[in-house]
Amino acid sequence: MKIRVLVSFKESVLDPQGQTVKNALHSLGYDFVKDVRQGKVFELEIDDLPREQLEVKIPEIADKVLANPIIEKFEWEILE
Amino acid sequence: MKIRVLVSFKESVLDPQGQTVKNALHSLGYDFVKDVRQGKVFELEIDDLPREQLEVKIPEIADKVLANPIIEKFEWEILE
Amino acid sequence: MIDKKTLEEHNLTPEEYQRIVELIGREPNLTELGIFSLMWSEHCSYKSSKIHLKKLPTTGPQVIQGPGENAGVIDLGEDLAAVFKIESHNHPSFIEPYQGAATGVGGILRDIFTMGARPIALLDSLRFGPLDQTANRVIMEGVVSGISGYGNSIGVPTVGGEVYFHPCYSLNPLVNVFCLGLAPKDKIFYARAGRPGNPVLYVGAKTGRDGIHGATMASAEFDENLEKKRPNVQVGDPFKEKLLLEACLEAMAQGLIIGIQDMGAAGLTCSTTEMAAKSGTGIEINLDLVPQREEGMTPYEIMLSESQERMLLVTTEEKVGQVQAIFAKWDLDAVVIGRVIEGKNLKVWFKGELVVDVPVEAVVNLCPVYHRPWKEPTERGQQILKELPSHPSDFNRVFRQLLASPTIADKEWVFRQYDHMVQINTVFLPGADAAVLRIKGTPQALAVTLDGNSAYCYFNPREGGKIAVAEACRNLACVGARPLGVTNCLNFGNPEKPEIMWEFKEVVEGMAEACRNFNLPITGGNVSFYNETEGNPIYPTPVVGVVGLIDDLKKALRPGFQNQGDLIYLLGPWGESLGASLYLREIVGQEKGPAPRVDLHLEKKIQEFCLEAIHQELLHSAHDISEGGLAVCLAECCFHSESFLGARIALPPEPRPDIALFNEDQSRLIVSLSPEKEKTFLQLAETKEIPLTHLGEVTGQAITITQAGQIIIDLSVAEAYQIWKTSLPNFFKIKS
Amino acid sequence: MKFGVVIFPGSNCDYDTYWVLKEVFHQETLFLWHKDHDLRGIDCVVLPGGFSYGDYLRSGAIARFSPLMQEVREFAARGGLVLGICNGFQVLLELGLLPGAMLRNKNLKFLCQFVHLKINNAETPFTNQGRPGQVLRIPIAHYDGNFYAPPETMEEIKKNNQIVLQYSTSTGETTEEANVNGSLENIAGLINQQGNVLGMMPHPERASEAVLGSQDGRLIFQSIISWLS
Ligand SMILES: Nc1ncnc2c1ncn2[C@@H]1O[C@H](COP(=O)(O)OP(=O)(O)O)[C@@H](O)[C@H]1O
Ligand SMILES: [Mg+2]
Repeated sequence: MKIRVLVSFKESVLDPQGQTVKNALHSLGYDFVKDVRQGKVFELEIDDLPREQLEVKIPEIADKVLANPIIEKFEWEILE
Repeated sequence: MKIRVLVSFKESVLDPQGQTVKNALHSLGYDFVKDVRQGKVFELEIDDLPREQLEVKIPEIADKVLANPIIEKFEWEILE
Repeated sequence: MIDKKTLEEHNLTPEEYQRIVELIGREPNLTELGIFSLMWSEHCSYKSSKIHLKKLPTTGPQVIQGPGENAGVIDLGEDLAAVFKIESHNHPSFIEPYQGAATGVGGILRDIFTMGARPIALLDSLRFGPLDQTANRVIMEGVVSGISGYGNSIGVPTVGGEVYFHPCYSLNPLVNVFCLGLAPKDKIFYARAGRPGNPVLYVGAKTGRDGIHGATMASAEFDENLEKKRPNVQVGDPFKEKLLLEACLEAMAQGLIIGIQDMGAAGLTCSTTEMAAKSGTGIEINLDLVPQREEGMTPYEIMLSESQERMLLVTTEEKVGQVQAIFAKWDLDAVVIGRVIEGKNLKVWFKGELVVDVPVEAVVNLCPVYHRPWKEPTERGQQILKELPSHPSDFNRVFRQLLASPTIADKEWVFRQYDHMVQINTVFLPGADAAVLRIKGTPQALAVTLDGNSAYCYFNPREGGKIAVAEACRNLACVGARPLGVTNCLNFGNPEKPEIMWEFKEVVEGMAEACRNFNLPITGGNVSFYNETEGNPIYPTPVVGVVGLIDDLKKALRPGFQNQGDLIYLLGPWGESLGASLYLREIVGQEKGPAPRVDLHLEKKIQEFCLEAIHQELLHSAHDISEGGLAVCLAECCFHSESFLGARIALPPEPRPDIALFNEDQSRLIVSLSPEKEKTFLQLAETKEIPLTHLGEVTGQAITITQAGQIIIDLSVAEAYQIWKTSLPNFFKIKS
Repeated sequence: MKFGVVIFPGSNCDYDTYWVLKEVFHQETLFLWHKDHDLRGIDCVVLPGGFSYGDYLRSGAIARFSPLMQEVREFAARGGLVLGICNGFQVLLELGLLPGAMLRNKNLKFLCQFVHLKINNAETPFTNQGRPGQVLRIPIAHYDGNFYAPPETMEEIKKNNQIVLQYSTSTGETTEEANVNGSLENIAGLINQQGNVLGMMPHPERASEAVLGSQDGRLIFQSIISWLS
């Protein structure tokens, strides 16, 4: 099965990359974009696991490896 | 409104980052993870636009700024 | 089965196809055709350049390995050897600037450590179109971060290089990367297969469908079909390459390797056939054993893949286990995929079937060699400055403009992104005439530089070729280094056009003449043809890399002035023509010749004099006069001083001040020395018959230039510095 | 006294650090392999600069899982001296031996250049040969050196005098302009509460020999040596 984990900066942390993208969009005239936050996405191809196990394992690896909890938060979903 | 754009390497393109994360997960014993692809996610806060306009504008900025169409592909969705 | 269309797709002519059929005695299958098309591409076979490259001198007592291997090798005395080479990655960098430049770095690094050397320095020669166009800025940002991304990560310092801007590079950026390595003299490794029975190992990254046809692409022009030709772009993995580097050097140090060849352009095809051809053996591999990243790859795809960070190596049966253990330590697979065999064929197995069976000799060495017609273009004769441009009314303004010209302006914006200090050998940071690297544990140092001026080559390719060599050597002389060996990257348009072929031939002959004059061998290089988009070729652009030795690092000299009151001298003539100068092109707005000429005899005398004066510790600084002429050179001497020392100099009544200040005639340097040394300095100059002029002295905090008592230029060093320093970053400011 | 320099896959200042300890300071120095489980009796561990695991996930993020890091954690808990330079600093942050995290440099570019550093705390095992307010000139070379910690953590850091080195002008002012990478409080070097683990982004090993243009980095190594002896 396929899992998607999204990792992004916490609201309180400045995101210079997102700001730069926003500026680039504005300089091209895309003024309808008000703000940009940039993060990472991980698509994991995994062995089929029951929901309860996923609920434990995925947050575990997200917390331990994929995100740095001091500056980042994550969310995840089952893709298929 | 809020839009999410996901950018990742095309299937055939090498993804060294994803590979490295996969190896790290394996060495920590998370063997149920078979493969990892790493990409970027952009969350855009934008002025409200009708669906037809989004269908034009979002792919346009994704193609031009957010993704590098030579090696990357993207998908997008409306969050709220 | 092989039709006309297939041949065209493979960039092979019907005659070449005929020859393949004769050589193998039958029609090739598609995989075999792919193999020939790769190895017979311009990029791999040098079929258009070969007859001219033969004119280059390649021998000398210091040469351990000349052209023909992955890199040249020069004896440094004691037990060390310098291993170096330059390569282009122009086409890939145009398609995808970041990855193109990054994999260019990866490729040249492999060329160096394949030979058994630890890479100790990278230099990059970059050419872009004008920065006021967004597209050029995007390419430049991508290229610079690609080089930085790969080189920094793998831990090889990028210590120097050059960046030029000219409209001819707008759709044809050039990315040439040079690498220097150090190896123990008795432990150099070559692409050899050794004896039949030896196992062949595949190490490094898995094979994917990357860059299939990359080499054939580098052998064709870009046109509106660019989109279609876009191959699968290779993504560099510097981390993997770092592991590969350490593992290979470790296996080599333990004497476990017989032969080794990197898989860059032309991948498995090139490495298998070249190793076998050089040992006069055959080679057999089984594609089912090749580690693959993608499903369902065909033999064609596996053989032609240009996936990066891979190596092929040959060892003996007994040592396979030890080799594998070392690679495993570095988390890398080392898989036996075949063997060296009797006979002289490449045999490739796939799912139990023999899918390729061709003589390696035919693939590697029997590509037709072309004597392509050449013809001198007529129009350039008319592009000659017939009348002097009107005299500028405000020299201060002109001077400011020149200092802000991106080609002249400070390049810190670029090299600040490169780790130029890792390995703690870099004594002269980027910005000096040459990069200087200490050799740990000895009083010696290596000096390296890259040079080439395509405007000179456009107006006079022969003189331009000579000047590229002369100027690179002059850069070394300025820091106090004796040149030992040369590598070169020849970037040109389409060689099937007689005018381009003429440029090529002239440049090569000019370079050959200059090298003979300096008694310098060329130990390798690279040719990049087809640098054209929509029929517009780049200017002929040879880039010359020279490696030299400084015997006593303590005596090495920097370009910056040292002390108030020091005397400033011009070594060499005043020069007389503004032809092909940056001033004429960018300030006056006339792109006209003639190119400067170089008197090789005088050039050599001046360089030897400079080296002798440095050896006798007569000088406080030396700096070569190049783009922007004497005025810009003088300013740079002030900028490189520690505390913005100024200079006051007087021009002679002749030539006209614009000519005196901005001409780019050759064989000239600005040196400074303390007044106590003047007498000895002048005596030495006299015995060596060196033309020189006392210009003035290091004084104050301004650059002041007079003629016949009149002030022509008067600018504070701090202001001039500010202009020079901020020009490039201003183009890249993030607007918010 | 014995130093150990850890080699992770992707370390690239390991030899430089080794060279300086061994050839410049003539100390007994060993390489320690990340897969090992033994610190081999050393008195000070150095985590060198580089790009461990390519820094592909986050700088230092994967190296922290190396078997040897468990030993380093225990060694630090027992009061052993640990110095993390550049990537080594990033590993220490990921390990949780130091508080905070690194963000990308504020200009979003890799930065390689000499910087000035003010010694803010001269009473550590790593800076005891200096004076408070003394300015050092040492190079940096990094992409992710923009130090960040949440406000509560910053409070703690300041309260405990954990800021050891700050980006400054040549005269020791910690201005915005001198803060090349955008770090909170101009932080260039940070120590743990117990005072035995230091992380610093600048490379002292690149400024320990006259020929390389500065010897100010010697102060760090000299301090360790005098602390240990
Ligand atoms: N401009 C040149 N001057 C001298 N030698 C050259 C030049 N271009 C290529 N060579 C040499 O020709 C040999 C064949 O090159 P090749 O095997 O294609 O090398 P590469 O692995 O760089 O593609 C190399 O040894 C190279 O150094
Ligand atoms: Mg090669």
